[in-house]
This record gives sequence, structure tokens and C-alpha cells, in this order.
Amino acid sequence: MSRFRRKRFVSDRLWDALLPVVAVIAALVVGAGILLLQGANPLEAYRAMFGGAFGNKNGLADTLVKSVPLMLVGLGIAIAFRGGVINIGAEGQLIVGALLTTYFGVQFGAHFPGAIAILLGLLAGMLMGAIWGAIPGVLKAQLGVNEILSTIMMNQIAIQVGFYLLRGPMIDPAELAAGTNIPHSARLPKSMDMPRFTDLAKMLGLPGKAQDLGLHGYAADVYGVLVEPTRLHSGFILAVIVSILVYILLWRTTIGYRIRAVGLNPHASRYAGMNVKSTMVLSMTLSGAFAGLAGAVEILGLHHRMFEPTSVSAGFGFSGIVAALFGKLHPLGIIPSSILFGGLLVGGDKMQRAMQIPQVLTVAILGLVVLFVVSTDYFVRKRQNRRVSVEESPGEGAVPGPTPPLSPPEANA
Amino acid sequence: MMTEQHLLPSGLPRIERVQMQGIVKRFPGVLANDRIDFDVGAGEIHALLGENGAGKSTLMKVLYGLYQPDEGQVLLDGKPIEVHSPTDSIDYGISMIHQHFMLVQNITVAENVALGLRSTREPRLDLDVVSARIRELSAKYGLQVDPQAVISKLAVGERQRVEIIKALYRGAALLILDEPTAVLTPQEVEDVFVIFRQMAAEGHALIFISHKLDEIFALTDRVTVLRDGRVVGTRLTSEVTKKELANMMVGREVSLERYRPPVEVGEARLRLHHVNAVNEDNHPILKEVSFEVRSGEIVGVAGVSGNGQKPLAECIAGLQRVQSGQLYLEGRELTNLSPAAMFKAGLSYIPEERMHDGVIKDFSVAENMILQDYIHPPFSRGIFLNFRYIAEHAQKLISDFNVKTPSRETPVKNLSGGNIQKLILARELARRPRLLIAAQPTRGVDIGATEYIHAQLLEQRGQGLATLLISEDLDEIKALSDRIIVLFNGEIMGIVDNDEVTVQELGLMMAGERRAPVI
Amino acid sequence: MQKKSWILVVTLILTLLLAACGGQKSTPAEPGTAPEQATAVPAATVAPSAPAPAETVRVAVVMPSTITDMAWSQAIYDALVRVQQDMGGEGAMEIAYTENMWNVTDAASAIRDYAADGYGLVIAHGTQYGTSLFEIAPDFPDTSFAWGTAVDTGKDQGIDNVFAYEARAEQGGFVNGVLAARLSRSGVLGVVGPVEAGDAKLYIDGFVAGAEYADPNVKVNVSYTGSFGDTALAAEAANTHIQAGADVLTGSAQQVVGAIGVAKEKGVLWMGTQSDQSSLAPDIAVASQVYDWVPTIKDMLAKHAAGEFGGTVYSLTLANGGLQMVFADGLNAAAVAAARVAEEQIIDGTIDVMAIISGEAAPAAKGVFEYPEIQPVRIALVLPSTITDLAWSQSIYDSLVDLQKHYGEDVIDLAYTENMWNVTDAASAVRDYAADGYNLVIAHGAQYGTSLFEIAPDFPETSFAWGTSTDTGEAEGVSNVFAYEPRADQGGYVSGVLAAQLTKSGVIGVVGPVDAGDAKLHVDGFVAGVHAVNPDIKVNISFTGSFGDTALAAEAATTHINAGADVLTGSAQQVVGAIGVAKEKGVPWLGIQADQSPLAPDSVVATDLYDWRPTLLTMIRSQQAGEYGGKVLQLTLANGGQTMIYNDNLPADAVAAAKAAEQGIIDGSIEIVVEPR
Amino acid sequence: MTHELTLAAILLGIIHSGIRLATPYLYAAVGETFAQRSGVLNLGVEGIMLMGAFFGFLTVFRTGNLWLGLAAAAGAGVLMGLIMSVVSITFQAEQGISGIGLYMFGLGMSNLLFKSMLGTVEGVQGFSELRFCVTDSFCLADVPVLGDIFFSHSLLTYGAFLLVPLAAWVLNKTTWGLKIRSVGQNPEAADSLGVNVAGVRYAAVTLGAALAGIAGASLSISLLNIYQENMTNGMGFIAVALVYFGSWRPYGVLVGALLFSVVNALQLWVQVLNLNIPSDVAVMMPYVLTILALALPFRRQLQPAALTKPFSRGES
Repeated sequence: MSRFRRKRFVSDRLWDALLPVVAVIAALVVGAGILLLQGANPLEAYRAMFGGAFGNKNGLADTLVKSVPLMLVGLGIAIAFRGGVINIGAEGQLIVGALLTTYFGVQFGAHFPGAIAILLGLLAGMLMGAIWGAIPGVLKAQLGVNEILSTIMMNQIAIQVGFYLLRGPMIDPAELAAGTNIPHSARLPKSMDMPRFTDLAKMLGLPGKAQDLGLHGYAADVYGVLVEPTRLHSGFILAVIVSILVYILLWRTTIGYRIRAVGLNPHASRYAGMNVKSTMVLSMTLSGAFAGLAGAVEILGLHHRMFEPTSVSAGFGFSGIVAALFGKLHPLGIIPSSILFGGLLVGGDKMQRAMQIPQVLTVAILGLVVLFVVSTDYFVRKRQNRRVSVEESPGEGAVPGPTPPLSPPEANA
Repeated sequence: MMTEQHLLPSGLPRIERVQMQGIVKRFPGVLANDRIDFDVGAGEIHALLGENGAGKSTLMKVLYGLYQPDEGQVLLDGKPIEVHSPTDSIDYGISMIHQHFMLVQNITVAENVALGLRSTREPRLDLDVVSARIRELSAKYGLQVDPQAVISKLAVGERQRVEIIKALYRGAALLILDEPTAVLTPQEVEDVFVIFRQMAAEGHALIFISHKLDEIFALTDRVTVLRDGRVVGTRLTSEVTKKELANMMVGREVSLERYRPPVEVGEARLRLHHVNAVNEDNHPILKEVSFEVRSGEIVGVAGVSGNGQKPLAECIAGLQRVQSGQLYLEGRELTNLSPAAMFKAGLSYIPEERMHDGVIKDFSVAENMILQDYIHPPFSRGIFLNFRYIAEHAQKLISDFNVKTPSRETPVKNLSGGNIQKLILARELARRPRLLIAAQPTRGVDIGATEYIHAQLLEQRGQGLATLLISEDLDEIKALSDRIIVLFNGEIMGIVDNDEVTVQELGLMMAGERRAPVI
Repeated sequence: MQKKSWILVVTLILTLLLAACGGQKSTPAEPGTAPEQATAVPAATVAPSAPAPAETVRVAVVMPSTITDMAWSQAIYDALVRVQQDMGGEGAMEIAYTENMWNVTDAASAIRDYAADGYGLVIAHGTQYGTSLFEIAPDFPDTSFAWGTAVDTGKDQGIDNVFAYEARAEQGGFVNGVLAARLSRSGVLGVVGPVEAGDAKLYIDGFVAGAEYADPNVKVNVSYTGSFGDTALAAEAANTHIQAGADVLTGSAQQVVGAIGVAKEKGVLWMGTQSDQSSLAPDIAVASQVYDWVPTIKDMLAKHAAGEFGGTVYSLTLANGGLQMVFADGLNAAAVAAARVAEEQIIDGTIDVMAIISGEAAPAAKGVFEYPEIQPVRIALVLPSTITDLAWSQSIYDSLVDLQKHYGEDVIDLAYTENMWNVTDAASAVRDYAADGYNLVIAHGAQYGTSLFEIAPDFPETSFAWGTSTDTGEAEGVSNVFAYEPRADQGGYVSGVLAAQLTKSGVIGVVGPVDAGDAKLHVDGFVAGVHAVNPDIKVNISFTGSFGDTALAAEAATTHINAGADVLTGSAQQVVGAIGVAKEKGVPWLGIQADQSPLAPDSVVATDLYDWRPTLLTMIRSQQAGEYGGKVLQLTLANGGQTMIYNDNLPADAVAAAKAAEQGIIDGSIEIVVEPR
Repeated sequence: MTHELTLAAILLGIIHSGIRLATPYLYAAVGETFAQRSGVLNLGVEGIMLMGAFFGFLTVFRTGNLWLGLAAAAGAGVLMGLIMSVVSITFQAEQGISGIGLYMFGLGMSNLLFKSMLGTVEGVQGFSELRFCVTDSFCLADVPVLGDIFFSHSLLTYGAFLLVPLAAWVLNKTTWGLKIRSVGQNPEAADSLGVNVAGVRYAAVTLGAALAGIAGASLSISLLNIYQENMTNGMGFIAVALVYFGSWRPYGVLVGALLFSVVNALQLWVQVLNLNIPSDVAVMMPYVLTILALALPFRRQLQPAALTKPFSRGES
């Protein structure tokens, strides 16, 4: 009996790991139908998609670049969800973070040595994002305003604040001089550009070309991503480090313990003497801080200036949720899930260009992928519940459910 | 009116006999029901007795269609039936009153009753018709229930009555009662027993699940004892003794008597001075409550559920604002301090709703062991948790308090109710409290665990702990308390010495009769 | 169900075949379609009323086909009726006509009869009538005769009482040709001509010249039926053209009703001449050169009254209003704009159609859009919204498609990525295109700049373009980026002037997206334009705070109307909502960027159309000359980057004022002063 | 020369615009109320609205039949609702994420279909404004003030407002409504009484989605009479927020939708009247005020207890 069970256990694990892949394939099969209707060859399209995202140097670089904001926003989302609050406001938090980073950079960035200016810029973004996240947190804790509602509204407010600043106080003086009135800021000082991978490689003295190391084929591409000029910047390293830090925060510290406790059961947490309200505010604040950090990294690593708010946030507030949930709300899971989801997004785009099929088709297919992947979660959960080695019959609390819940019981309403 | 003359007042045909034959139900890793035979007939009340996890609920869920048996069959009047869902069982005339109320909180009694029934005015609701019938049933069975009342405003006892009304309303020929008295006062228990007997007399068949031996003797005709998923035996209630049943159930000798050794009572640990509190609607929920609990003393708080026990505990724990009055712990005034401050001051609290308020189900056993103290050394160093110490601590408590768990990393949701309660008790006592509030410490806990918990409480008493024991189980109050406070409507009806009061006297006080306080 | 539809289809086909065969066998049913029969029919004359008073002018016309031929004959008859109305009705002028005079002999007798009957002016409305006319005219010295199409008054034969008149049909033909070439997707045009002579030939020659002028690659298939009234054959000819790939047809003479029927059935466009044929098939008869004989006739009558009975040669031209171009609503505005430009240039003499036809003159250059020689080029476009946004993205895409159509796909390879509001994605698209070997990669959004400056240095031989912007990245050492910028304030100013002319309430509403960039420029210019006309006019400005909030834009438009506005303008793709409101409420809308008139042809009264072609060609040619960037290009009215399109339904003085403003901006006499807001 | 504006005219304009703007929000938010009351958070409303807007428009564009268009929009909504139901009820997927997936799918598909079937922005003759003419010469719409506010809207706008009491009635006064409320509050209890929890949720989500489809159609064939890619522009998400605002009650949703729309209309007037408030600040107003309104202390109904929680009978 026990041998039989152990065998099942192993194959189950494998099956669990494979299921999302199966789901993606299933979604792509359905998507293939749509592609066929559009007169495109699905096989070619998908080759373009995956090849585009992972198959060559630029694709890989694009995917990693895209994964940075996904990862940082996703971390914020994960903290909020773990803390029992739903943060749909990452979009706005990212925008205000980017705004303050930009403001700091343009106004004061040149007065500091580069590294310090970058650090301060990142902190500025985090701070602003944290404030923007704290507002719905406080509103929820003190006045019982549902955070889904307030964060959706705060997103719009952030966009308008951005426009207001960018066409007035923060507009690039050059735009005013040229009379074009384009709502973007001046460029941040070059000293504040987060180093690109190629710069880091130079600093480390790595050979600048894959051929120098005798690498060919895909290995050359992978090495090329690291050393050759691409847009890949050190924000990626930062994001990975931050993911690990968030993991430590959530699972190794008292703060994380409290956040998770409140998120899983605010009642018990209150009975245990935790301040549920302040913890919710804390979760939202941290969540906003990471979204703000995402904004800061986008500015310092990629854009080097602030422009149309929605173009900077670029839907990361929402795709970050998907990345976070694909990563099972686990900071270390979010690293691969951001890269994979980022790859899907990048690959979708590349497919559009390679095949000249409408970009919206890739949006539809991505939607299908999301739907299929979340659906198969069901089977994974089902098996996990079966796997739990219960010595006694399921107690009163043994009803299976997703962990942790997206929407916790209302603690304040 | 026709229905009045019929054997079943609802007009439904009676179920002469339900037989469950060779029922096997497996859960992964567990054989919950192992070839169980069970039967009940019209006019009979058949008790199903067993400890938690013995398979009683599983068996009944199979009968009610919530679970599908892996083997075996159910015969209704000799004919095999297939019950796939509650819809089927309701069609067959089977109703079930669950251990946990199956009531929708924010709607009225009438709506809860009407749920799932066809209206006489489809698609519109016919709540007036339903209400009239509810009143009819209330009158007939003496069940005081206001059809317009919203469930969330009802006391536990009233909710239980709603559950019974629901079953009666559906005219259940067979009624499954899963620990229906767990939350009722003695008087209420007596009241519902009257109803159950009346139903049996009318030709209903009743299955009564309980682990309270007194009730089984008071109510039932036959009793089947389950242990570890198997039938230990079926006896006529009149032909068996309490001790015999207890032994069958636990599988060993159990002592049902508690011995309260005399202890030297020390200084006052907790003192309440004219404490008042209001709820969110600004209605008073505690009125001028004053009493004290001394070292080495267990003070029982008796009362019908919803008469201020919970606010009292929460006021002391800092979870409920004290509107006026003072609260002293070891002489220091600590009125309206935060829960964290109260815990720091030496309070331990076993909350009433342990799954809801006492543990975090998705946390591991070890994590649940540090729920209050995670922030203090040695559980943490700076902001970092000290995992090694946490693990040691958990391991020690698991073995000290005999918590049955696969490992300290197992999520608490996979533990049984009794073990969860032991875990909470372990956690609270390990904090070396100055004062312990134990609210319903053994509700829903099997005899073995109850025995253990009671022993622990008494042992702590012996070591000088001041304990405020809040329970709706008068037997428990009587068994453990030195003094007893009776709450009614947020007021103290009297504070009496346990040795000088009878259950009947307590019952009267619980119903609102005041007694001069005896300090 | 299926059976039924089959039966229906078969019946339809049979009916059509029968109709076609019947036509060919010339069953003498309809006068207009059966010329031979017409001879037998006694000339239908309008019974002369009682002896006319001396002031009553009596005019007779003899025509080869019927007054309802939708062509040659109808054109003159309609004109006569209008002159009659103008002169005061039947009491002042009497009209007699004889139709279906295919037989010249019969016509001659009709002419003589009319002259004898005392008609003051007898019009012989057919080239074929000339010889007869010159025989008759001397017999009636006090009668004026008119002959068309002709330029010979018989003066050298000593005749002095014959007017000659002609229509410069090649002019309208040229305009139609320009339009047809622009509207055609297939690049094949079909012409259904009657006989290769006279008016018809002129028209057709003009059409071919115009089409080739607009697009040298266009193929014009010309077929003549050899008859003026062979409707069935014309229909067959039309069918043939369509089978040969034509998607725009034209033709002349009364026979064309057959061809129009085919065009309608097949859904290809039709361009008419002589008479307005749009009533036949409003959906597909999209353009007509309409002959307006009214001034000619009036002048003849005036001369006749003054005792001058002939000797003048009249010519219907675009310049003198004798030819009028009527375009249907809802046509591609760029095409219409091109046609209008051609029309203007014919009028002002920049284009001499005859010279072009005869190959003597190359098209003139001034202000005309030219397609210079270019080498094959691969262009990629990265767009923030979609190519159908009716605004920013669509405007440049349409221009590129136009270029591609002109030069052919082998010369211009066009790729685009739309909906790139995510700048990171846009950047990766830009890089992909560059890496893929595209020569010119256009990042069509202000937000793309920084990314572009990072990518551009990696592809030194690729040209990049960034707009809206005035920064080519020179400061950052980038040398292969063009910056471009539409001076939206210019078109805005002209629109403002126009709006000020149009408003009666003195309130004008602006529905903007976000008060920045292009939109702000447009609004600033607009306000300046309005206030240049009348500082008291209130311009209410509202911004929706978003580029795509269609519903809010609609509501903003409603709010403006409620606040008294009776002219509206606005920008970004959101405005389709506002245009809907304008349409519903009957308020004129002034568009910008792309042509929005298909949505509401009557409401979109003017458009500041962004024509990216000059800018694009500058970039292409610069790139091909080895200069990969560094230029800041502006779209202005002067350089043709912006074109103002005015709807026909606008009052002439308003358009005139707007055109004056256009001119002022072009020559620099108007300076746009931005008011603080 | 300038048109005189009275305060009354401005107020009228605000109310009129507010009522009209509220139309799509009402359909979508009332529909979402059904879904959420049954315990399902459908974040995909935006995508459903787009599909509804497209199919409604396409049908009217092709056939000219408005009712057919409305049916097509609702039908598109039903299909989307079924997808959502399968994913989040049968497969018990995380509802927040499946909603986002559905949104992406709807956004992509509607735009794709638009590209392949229409290609350019077109207009149609949609539901026109009713005028309530009693006689040939007298129409209720011409009554001063009241006529403007109440009697000059399109049929779909009236439909949206009638939907509110209807939805309240269905939820509170019918057996089906009782089932919806119960499965959203305590599915175990409902299940124990033989209520088909999944069935009720399917129906509620699908009904909600059908209404979201109509919400889209109210834009494309009633308010705007055009179809443009992504024309809902975030309205679906606002609609979800309005359900929270309205405390899961149709009348509460009505208050929220009206507040949001009226303030939106107000901000347009603030701009139009040149009150020297930056446009961005004006645009923010409805969002800020919506938050503030919820911050006001008044008793609110609790969130459906089982919202976002999948139900299974606990038997693995």
C-alpha cells in the first residue's frame, strides 16, 4: 500500500508540473483555430512566438526586460494578496513612483554621484508608490472603503496627476521651447541610467562577443544577452534580488509572519493581538512600494524620462497580477512566472510582426492561455488535497480551497 | 387539516425503515466507514454514538447524499435507493440538521426556510405563506421563532430552532440530528427533546448523533456505537449503562467524574469594576459587570448563549471596547488596552470559535504555536524569526500536550477538532499566563480530548492559575468551577459557590432570575 | 431554404440574361434605347402656347437622345429649364424640344421647323447636326442658332447667326481620372465610351490623363461601344472591364445607364459625366462631371436680345463654372482632396489637360504632390493605436499605403505594428524591424523617443523616425533619427477661422483628449484662429483625460451643445463618439489628422488632413542619399503636410475666409499667437 | 453674440448627461451584482462589454434590425458568461485571474473580429431618443426641464433604469433571487437544502454577462452608434467598482452609477464653463468623489460571504 502511494506521489508531482504546460498547449490549440480563420499558419505563428521570445538574443533580452516590471509589480501584488488585501492599483502606484523618480532625477539627479542618485531615485519611486498604496489601505482600515473600488479609482487619479504634471510643472523645457507641448519630462541625467548588462559586462571585463569564447548557436545568443548591447539593464538583477528579499520578508521575518497571518485569517490574528488594520495598511503600503519601485526601475533602467502615464504603466498593474498568480503568489515563483509570462507577451508581439497578423489576435490568445492555465489549477489542487496524508478523517476545516484566498473575509465592513 | 390526521403531519408518507448495509467510505489514507450496518424505523430515535472521527458524520453524509459510498447500499422500506445529492434525499423525505448551522446569515428565518422550496407563487417568493406555516409549526411544537428575524441577530439556541423548523417544514420522515444540543442550555435541550419525542410519536424516524451519554439515555430508544469507522455494537438504550457505552466508545475505561482537589485561593488576578459595553448598534451588551477571579480559582461563567459571555471575554482581552468601568489585572488598571498589551500583561485566551478565531488553518502547527509571541524573543531576533527555537518549542508542546499531528509542519486544517483545541490549549498554557479565559474549551471535542483538557485546566488551577471558564455546558461548569457567575442579558444574575448551587437553580438564573451575589 | 435561394438566384440570372439579350435585339420599347425607332416617332414638341408676347423668348432644342438620358441631352434640357425658371417661368421663356433625333435628316427638318415657327434660339445639340445647320441658318437671319459640340460658328462660311459651344470634357475627365486612380484598389480602371470622337473622346482622354497623372502605374482600359445608346452593349462592356479587374468605371453618353447598372450590381464605383448620374445608383456613382449650360444659354439669349445672333464660341470649363465636379459624400478624403487639388490646378492653369493629353506638358509642380523617383525601400511603422483609429495612427498609415500603391509593393515594403501603447513592446518592435533590415523604422509616438535613441546607434545604416518630436537625438550622439512634427496649430488656426465663420451662437466646443502635445497645439491654433475672426466668440474647451474614452467624448460633445456650441472640433481616436453626437444634433464638426467624414459626411464639414507623404518621401530620399537622420521635419500647410479639405455644403464665404487664412499661414503673413488658457 | 447660459440650463445639462452616461454602467454593474451576489467575482466585464458592443453593432450594421442587434449583444454576453462560468465555477479557478483572462480574450477577439469583419469605423442608425409624443404637436420631451431630463432618452437608457427595480425585485422577491443570495452567502447551507449551487451560479454569471453585453451594445447602438476598438475604455472595471460602491444592491449600484456619471457630466461642464480648473483635475473629480462618497460613514451591507470562494462539497 505504501509503495503504491509513494509511486503515485511522484508521478503526481510530475503531472502537476506538466499540467500548466498542457494548459498552455491546449490554449494554443484553440488559438490555432483562430489563427487558421485569420489565414495564418498556426505552426509558423507559434514558432515565431516562442522563437521570438526565447529563441534569439534580442527576443531573450526583450523577454527579460519585460519581466522586470512584471516581477516587481507581481511581488507587490503577492504581498497585498498574502496580507488579505487586493491591490488592483499597481498601475497607479507605478505611475506615481515613476513620476517622483523622474522629478528627483531631473531636479537633483545631477548633484549626486551616479550610484547614489540611482539609489535615491529608486527610493523616491518606492516612497511615492508606498504613499499611493497606503491611501487605499488607510481608507479600508479606517473607513471601510473597499480597496478594489478605491484602487481602480486611484489608478485613474494617478493618470490624471501624471498628465497634469507632465504638461505643466514637469514638462521638458525643450518641448516648451519647440512649442510642441508633448507631455514628457526632460531626460534624466545620463549618470542616472541604470547600467545595462553590456555595461556591466564591460566593467567585469567579459569578452564582448560570444564568438570570442567560441560559442555558437543558441549558447551564443544566451551569452550575447549578457554582454552584447541590448536593452537588458541591471533592473533585472535588482528585481531578482528584490524577489529573494521579499521571500525573506514574507517567510523569515515577524513582519511577513504578521502579514500572512492577517491575510489568512484576520479574526484569529486579531484574537492573537495583531493589529489587523495597521497590517492591512502595511501590506498595501509595501505593495505600492514595489509597484512604485517598478516605475522607478522602468524610468532609470529603460525610459530615462517620464512620458504619457499610461504608456509607462503599460498595463503592468494587470499583467503583474497574472504574473503574481501564475507564480502562486510566492516571491520565488514570481521570478520564473514573470519571465514566462513576459515571454508570452513579447512572443505574441513578435508573432504579430513575423506573420503580420493583428496584434489583437495575440491578446486574445494570451487571454485563452490565462483562462486555460487557471482552469487546470483545479486538477492540481484536487490532487494535492488527495495527497495530503491525513491520519484522521478530514476535520471541520478540511474543506479544500485555493490558498490563499483572493478575497478574504471583510474585516472592516 | 387533512395533514393533522395523517400519521406524518406533513402529509408525507412515513418511512417505515431505512437500512444502511455494508457502507464503506474511504478517504485518501483513511477508511472512514468500514462495512457499517445501521438502521432506523418510524417512531424510533436511534442514537449514533462515537468520538470525533469515529465516522458518524461521514455515515450520515452518505445517507444524506453529500457523500457517495464506495461500497454498500441504502434501503428505504426495503428498496435500494440511490442518493446523489441533498435534492434526492429531500425528495425521499430525509432531512438533516448539521453539527454546524446550515443557515444563511444575512437573511430572515422565513427566507432560510423557503430556500430551495417551490413557492406557491413562482417565480415570486411566498414568504407570507411560509411565515404563516412557520408560526403554525412554532405553535405546534413550541418552537419560539420569529419568521421575520434575520439569522445573524439570533442567539445560538434560536438558530437551532430554525434548523429544526427547516426540517419540520420539509416534513422530514427521517430526521438526522448531528449533535443538535451542543450549543443549547439545559432548558433548551429539554425543550427540543420534547419536540423530538413528539416527532417520533408522530411516526418520524430520528437519528441522533451525540457523544453526550446523558442525552442518549434521556432521549433515544436504541444506540449504535462507532469507533474508528466500525460498528462496535448496537444496544437498546434501556439495556445498557453509561459506563458500558463510554467504554465502547473510547475503547478503554474512562472516568466520568472530575475530582476538584481543594486549592489554596490566592490574590485577585482579575477584577472588573462596573464594566459596561455596547455593540455597534449602541445597544448595551454588558451592564455594570463587577467580579474578580483569584489565583488558583476557576470561575465559571454560565448563561444561555448570547447573553454577554463573548463580550465579557472580549472586553477582558481588549478586543471589545469598555464603555465605562475599569478592568484590573493583578491590580493594574488595564481598561481598553490593545489585545497585544493584554497578552503581554499575562492574559491567555482560548476563544470560543477556535477554527475561526483561535488558529490560522493554513499555517502549520509550529506557526500556530507562536501566534501571540512571534514578535518576542526568543521566537524572533530583531525582525527575523528564530526558526530553530520555534521548531523546538512546537515539538515540545506537541509532545507535552499530546497533540496528534503528522508533523509540526502540517497545516492545522488537517488536524481534528480535538487536536486543534489541544494545540490552542498548549499554546495558551505555555505562555505561563496569569489569567486564562477559556471559552467553550471542549465544545465539539470528543470525550478523550475533553478529559485531557479538563485535567489540564485543573492542573493549572493547582499551580495557581486564575481561570475564567465560559461554557454553555452546565456539566462542565459544575465539574470544574469553584464559583459560578450567571450572565443574563449582559447582567450578572448572581455569583454563587459551586458547591452550594444546583443545576436547577442555575437554570433559573440563566433564565433571568436574580440571586444575591455571593462573593 | 437552400432550394429556395437557388431558385431565386437562377431566376435572377435568367432575368438578367433576358434583359441583356432583349437589349441587344433592340426591341423598340424605350425611346432612349432604340435609336432607329426614334426616327419613326414624330418629334415631340412642346405645343407652342398662344402667340407669345414680345418679351417671351422662345427656345427650341433638337437633341439626339432623350431629355432623361442622364447624359448629353438631359444636361442641356435641365439647363434650359433652369434658365426658364430664372427668367420667370413659362411666361418669360418658352421651351420646345425634339428628342431622339438620331437621324440627322429628321433633325434638320426639326431645326428648320422651329426656326420657321419663330423660335428665337434653336439649339442643335449634336456635333452631327453641323452641316445641316449651316445650310439652314442663312435662311433665318433673325434667328439665333446654336451648335454643339463645336467650335465652328460658320463664320468663314459667312454665317453670323450661329453660336458654337463645347464642353472641355477633358477637364472633368482629368479630375475624375485623378479621383478614380486614388480610389482604385486594383489599379485598373474601365472606360465605357460610345464613339471615339467629340465630347466623349475628350472626356475619356482627360480621364486617362488624370488617372495616369495621379498614378502612373494605373491601368486604364478603354472600350468604345461604337454607339451612343446601346445600353446592353455598354453593360456588357462594363462587365468585361470588371472581369479585367477594374474597380472604378466611367463612361459617357446615354448608353451608360446599362454600365451603371452593372457597376451597381457588382459594387464597383462609377464616375459620370455630363449629367449627375448619382440618382441611378447613389452608392456607387461617386463622382460626376456635370455640364452646366445655364450661363452659356443665358449669354446666348442676352446676345440674341441685343441683336447679336451668333458668332460666339462658348466653352464649358471648370474655371467658368460650366463644368462642375460633384463628389458623393463619404469618399476617401485624401482621394477627394487630390481630385480637388487637380480641379483647382486646372482652374488656375497649373495643369493644362490638353497639353498633358497631347504629351506636350509634364504636370506642373507648384504645390502639387509629386512622386519622385525612389529606390526600393522597406518601411516599418510602430503605432500607439490602430490603423483604423480615424486619427493619429491611421493618418500616417493611409499615407504610406498611398505611397505603396503609387510605387508598387516591390518598391515600398510596408510593415506595421499597432496598439503599441506599451513603450517596452514598441521598443522591441523597433529593434526587431531594424534587425530585420527595414531601412526606415518609424516610431509614431512621442513616448517612444528614449527607447529609439538607445536602439538607433546599434543600426547606423537604418533610418529611424520619431514623432511627434523635434529632437533627433543629436545631443546624445544619435545621427540616424528623423524627428517629425505636425504643426497642428496651423490647421487648427484655419479650422478656427472656419468655425468662427460658421458659428451663429458665438460658442464653439472643443473635445480634446489630454491638454498636451499635438492636441494642445491644435487647440491653441484653433482658439487663435477663432479669435482672429472674432475675439468675442467663446471657445469652450474640455478634455476627457484619455485618448480612447469614446463615451466621455460623446458626452463632452453633448455638453458643449448644451452650453450653446454650434460648431465642434476635437482630436484623438476618442472623437468618433463626439462626431456621432455632432451628426445626431446636426452640428458641424471640424476634423483633424485623418479623414473622419465617412462617419458623418454631412457633419464633418472640414478636415485638417495630415498628409504624411511629403515627409515620408523626404525621409526615404534622405535615407537613400546616405543621410540617415538628423532632420526635423514638420508637417505644415505650406509643405503639403497638412491639407485642408472643405465640404461642398459649406458657405462659400466661410471657405474663402478659411482659404485666406491658409494662404496667410503659408506665406507667413499670419502669425499664430497662442493665448494663455 | 454669446449664447446665454442659465444655471438652470447647466443643471439640466448635467442631469441629462449624467443619466445618459449612467446607462452602460447600470447594465454592466447590475449584471455584475447578480454574479457577485451568487459568489462569483467576474472581473471580465470589460471584455464582455466589448464583445457585446461589437456583435450588437455588427448585427445592426448588417441587418439594420436594432432588436436583433440587442439580442446578438446579449448572446455574445451569454457566451462569454459561459466561458467565465466554466472556468471559475466548474474548474474553480481563481476568479480575479480568470476575469483578467476573460477580459484579454474579449478585448482581443472583439478587435480581431472588428478588423476582419468591418475594418473601419462605421456608423449605424441606433436606438434614437424617444420623444413621448402624446399628439402630433405635443411631446413630453418638449416639456421644459422635465422633458429634457426624463423624456428624451433612448429606449436602452430607460431600459437601464427599469432594470434596477427589476433586478432588486428578482433578487429580493423571487425564489431564484433567494437562491442567488444564499449561494453567495453560504453555499454549503444552500447545497444542504438541495439548491444546485453551481447551477445557480452559472445562471447568475451568465445573466450578468448578458447584461454586460447589452451594456456594450448600449454604447455601440444607442449612445454612440459607432463601433471602435476598445471603445469601452475601462468602463467595465468601473462597473465592477460600482458594485462594491452599491454594496451589492441594485439601488446602491444605481446611486453609485448616477453619482459617478453625474460628477463626470459636472466635470465636463466645469471645463466648458472655463472655471480655470486644469482639465486633469476636472477629469479626476468623479474618481475622487466616488472614493470620498464611500468613505462617508453609513451602514453598509456586507460583502457576500462566499464571494470569490469556489464551492465544492468537500468530497475529494
